Amino acid sequence: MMSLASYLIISLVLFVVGLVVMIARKNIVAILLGIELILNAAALNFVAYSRYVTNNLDGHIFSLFIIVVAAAEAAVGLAIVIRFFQIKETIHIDEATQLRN
Amino acid sequence: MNQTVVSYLAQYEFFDFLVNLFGKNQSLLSFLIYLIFALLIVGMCATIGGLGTYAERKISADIQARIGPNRVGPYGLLQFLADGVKMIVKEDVMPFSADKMLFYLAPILCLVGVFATLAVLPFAGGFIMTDLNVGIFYLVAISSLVGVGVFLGGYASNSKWSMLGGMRGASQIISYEIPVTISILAITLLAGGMGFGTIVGSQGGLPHQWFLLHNPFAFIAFFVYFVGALAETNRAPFDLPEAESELVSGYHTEYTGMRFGFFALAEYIEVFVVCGVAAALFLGGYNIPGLKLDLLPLQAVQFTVFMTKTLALYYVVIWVRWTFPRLRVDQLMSICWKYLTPISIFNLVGCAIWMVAFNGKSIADIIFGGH
Amino acid sequence: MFLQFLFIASAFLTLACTIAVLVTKNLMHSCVFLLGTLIGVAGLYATLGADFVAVTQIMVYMGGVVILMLFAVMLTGGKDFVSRAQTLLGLPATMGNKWTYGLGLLVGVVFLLTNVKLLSNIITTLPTAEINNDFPSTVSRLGHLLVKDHVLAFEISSVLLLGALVGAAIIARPRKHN
Amino acid sequence: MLPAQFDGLMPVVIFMALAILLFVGGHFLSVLLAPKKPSLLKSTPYECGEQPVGSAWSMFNVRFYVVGLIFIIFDVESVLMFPVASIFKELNQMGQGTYALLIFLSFISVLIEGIAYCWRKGDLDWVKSFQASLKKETK
Repeated sequence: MMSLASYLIISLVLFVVGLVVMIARKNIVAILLGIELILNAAALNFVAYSRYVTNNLDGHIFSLFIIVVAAAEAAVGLAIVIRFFQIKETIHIDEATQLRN
Repeated sequence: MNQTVVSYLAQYEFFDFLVNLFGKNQSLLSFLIYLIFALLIVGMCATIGGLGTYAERKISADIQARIGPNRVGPYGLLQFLADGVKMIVKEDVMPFSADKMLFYLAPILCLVGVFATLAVLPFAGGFIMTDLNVGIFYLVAISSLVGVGVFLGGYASNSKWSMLGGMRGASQIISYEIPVTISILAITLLAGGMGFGTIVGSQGGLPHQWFLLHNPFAFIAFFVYFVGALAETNRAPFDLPEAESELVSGYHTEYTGMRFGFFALAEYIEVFVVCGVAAALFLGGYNIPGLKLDLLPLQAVQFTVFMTKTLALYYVVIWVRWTFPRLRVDQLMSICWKYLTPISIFNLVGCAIWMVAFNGKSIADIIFGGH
Repeated sequence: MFLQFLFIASAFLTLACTIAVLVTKNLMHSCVFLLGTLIGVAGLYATLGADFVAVTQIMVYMGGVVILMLFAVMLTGGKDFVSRAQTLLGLPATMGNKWTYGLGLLVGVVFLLTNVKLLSNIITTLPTAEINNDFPSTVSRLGHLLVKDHVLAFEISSVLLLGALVGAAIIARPRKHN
Repeated sequence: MLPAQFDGLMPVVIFMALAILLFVGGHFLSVLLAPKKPSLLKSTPYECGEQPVGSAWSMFNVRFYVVGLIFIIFDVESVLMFPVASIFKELNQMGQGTYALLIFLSFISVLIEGIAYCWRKGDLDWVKSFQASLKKETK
């Protein structure tokens, strides 16, 4: 039961749900939430492959940096969301139509 | 991968007898041993948490020249049991506008975050539940669940006081995590590992072998850690999230009965854990002066040594609470970001340079020519 | 034995919370379910023997990203726009009705089966490593990799974080109302 | 005769389960023993005896977010420093201490730059940053 395939299936579910959340939700915070799910799916894949296929730690390093980049991305993305809310008083994604006010 | 209670007991002959008793089913046996020890530790910590409330009231009474609780049991010792019974038989009230799911979830998150840290606390050489090789890092990471619990507790009540307390609590807990983590990083640097076994094992029983007196930077790091840990557990003088003079009771304003009790229990156990970590990281942990053996009869002595250090720090925490006035929010944030964080980074750099310059020797080694 | 239990529990937590993230309408609840998903993924890392990555996941995501997201939901009012018009699974009505979803599901299943049929040969003949369950410590090996092989990534990541800090602080800084 | 090595993670799970069980048990006891007489007045959010005005889920201040932002960056940096710190002693004994120190210091110096920037721009001030920026603009 614990094999590469089961990890890949879990990762697939994470990825698909993340994608659907990104497409279906109109709230920018929810879209960032979907991005986090997708990044987790990728990191899980890296670690699973590094255990079952390559048997070295490069996959671990890669998922470590994925987590780092995800944190930086969340920080900047949520800062943009908050600034957007201060200007537009909403965080509906369809309201974001202008590059500058 | 790591030493545990089970692998420690497995050195001795009676373990084979137990294994035979369970028909070679080692998984079940180790599960049972872990469960027994976990229940033991939880019971002990709950008692310490309960006695902590009693000690808090007695010591505060002493400081303020009062008598304190003295009705229930001899010297009021059973006061905490009476309080517990009272908590259970109180009516649970939930605000009608509360977020019900999160209202239930918040105390659970606090409890889980605190209890999970108990798994790596080194009570004695063999009596550490599991000596994970990421021990101290795991402890710091899992205790950040408490911050989420505090925030959700404040949010879910849908009361203004709770919301303000929860926001303040979460931002305070996460802010003070930085100086604490960086101080711990300095100790990791000195010990050459993150497991509690490694960290405690590279110290000795006598004060000059502790990391506290290893070098001047580690000495400062202890105080940075202790102040940061006080703030992380929301203790006075950093108890702004539950400041009764401005926020009624902070994030647990709307919590009554047993759910409030769990918040309080989590807080008191967290203070104990924080003191235990300080004792293990800086004060030599369970090491007995002059002895480096790890025998079964010595475990009780080691346990006593560890608990003495921890409870002494616990006393200091209570003493600090009733001595200093509460800070303002802006003072709180400037202490964290303008004093503790730069000092802790300075300590880290200092420790790294010390390691290279003196080849990892402590002050005592340099003066008395050890190693 | 315990490994399998941990795997099943983590996988169940991950999948259940992921689905909950998708179907919950309340954004605050979505964030809390995301927390559950992340804890589950940390458990999966632990079953893969990646102890340091698991704890990093807990530390950065649980202590950092989720709290930041909860703050952001608070700061922006926590409204979710899904509830306006929606069909099954909480998806917006503009995405289609149940026939579209049914057709999509059918296509997906056929596609999946075809792929499994095609790829099963490749997966089963993948060069698999020796699997043993003794899980040596990864911390010191990771440290050596970070200091030697991946030292450039290590240093550049600090510059990335500095850039993120400066940029986000400029964007989010409270300023005078115009 | 050692048990399987992986069981080292078992106590963590046991403690988490115990925490949840304790909550459920305590709650069950409380349901069993505590009185249950709900009334509208009791379940009103406490606002010093006044009628609560509006929902509490609307108050916010961007500074909380800025603090969280600085926190997460520092958190990630300290996470990356942990594996390097834990092999620092080993490298030092292997005679590569200077190299390790160089890498460590160049990593930390970027961290110091970050905190210096935030300090200079007033992001670390809780109250004064808005007033300071106002003062700057009036000058």
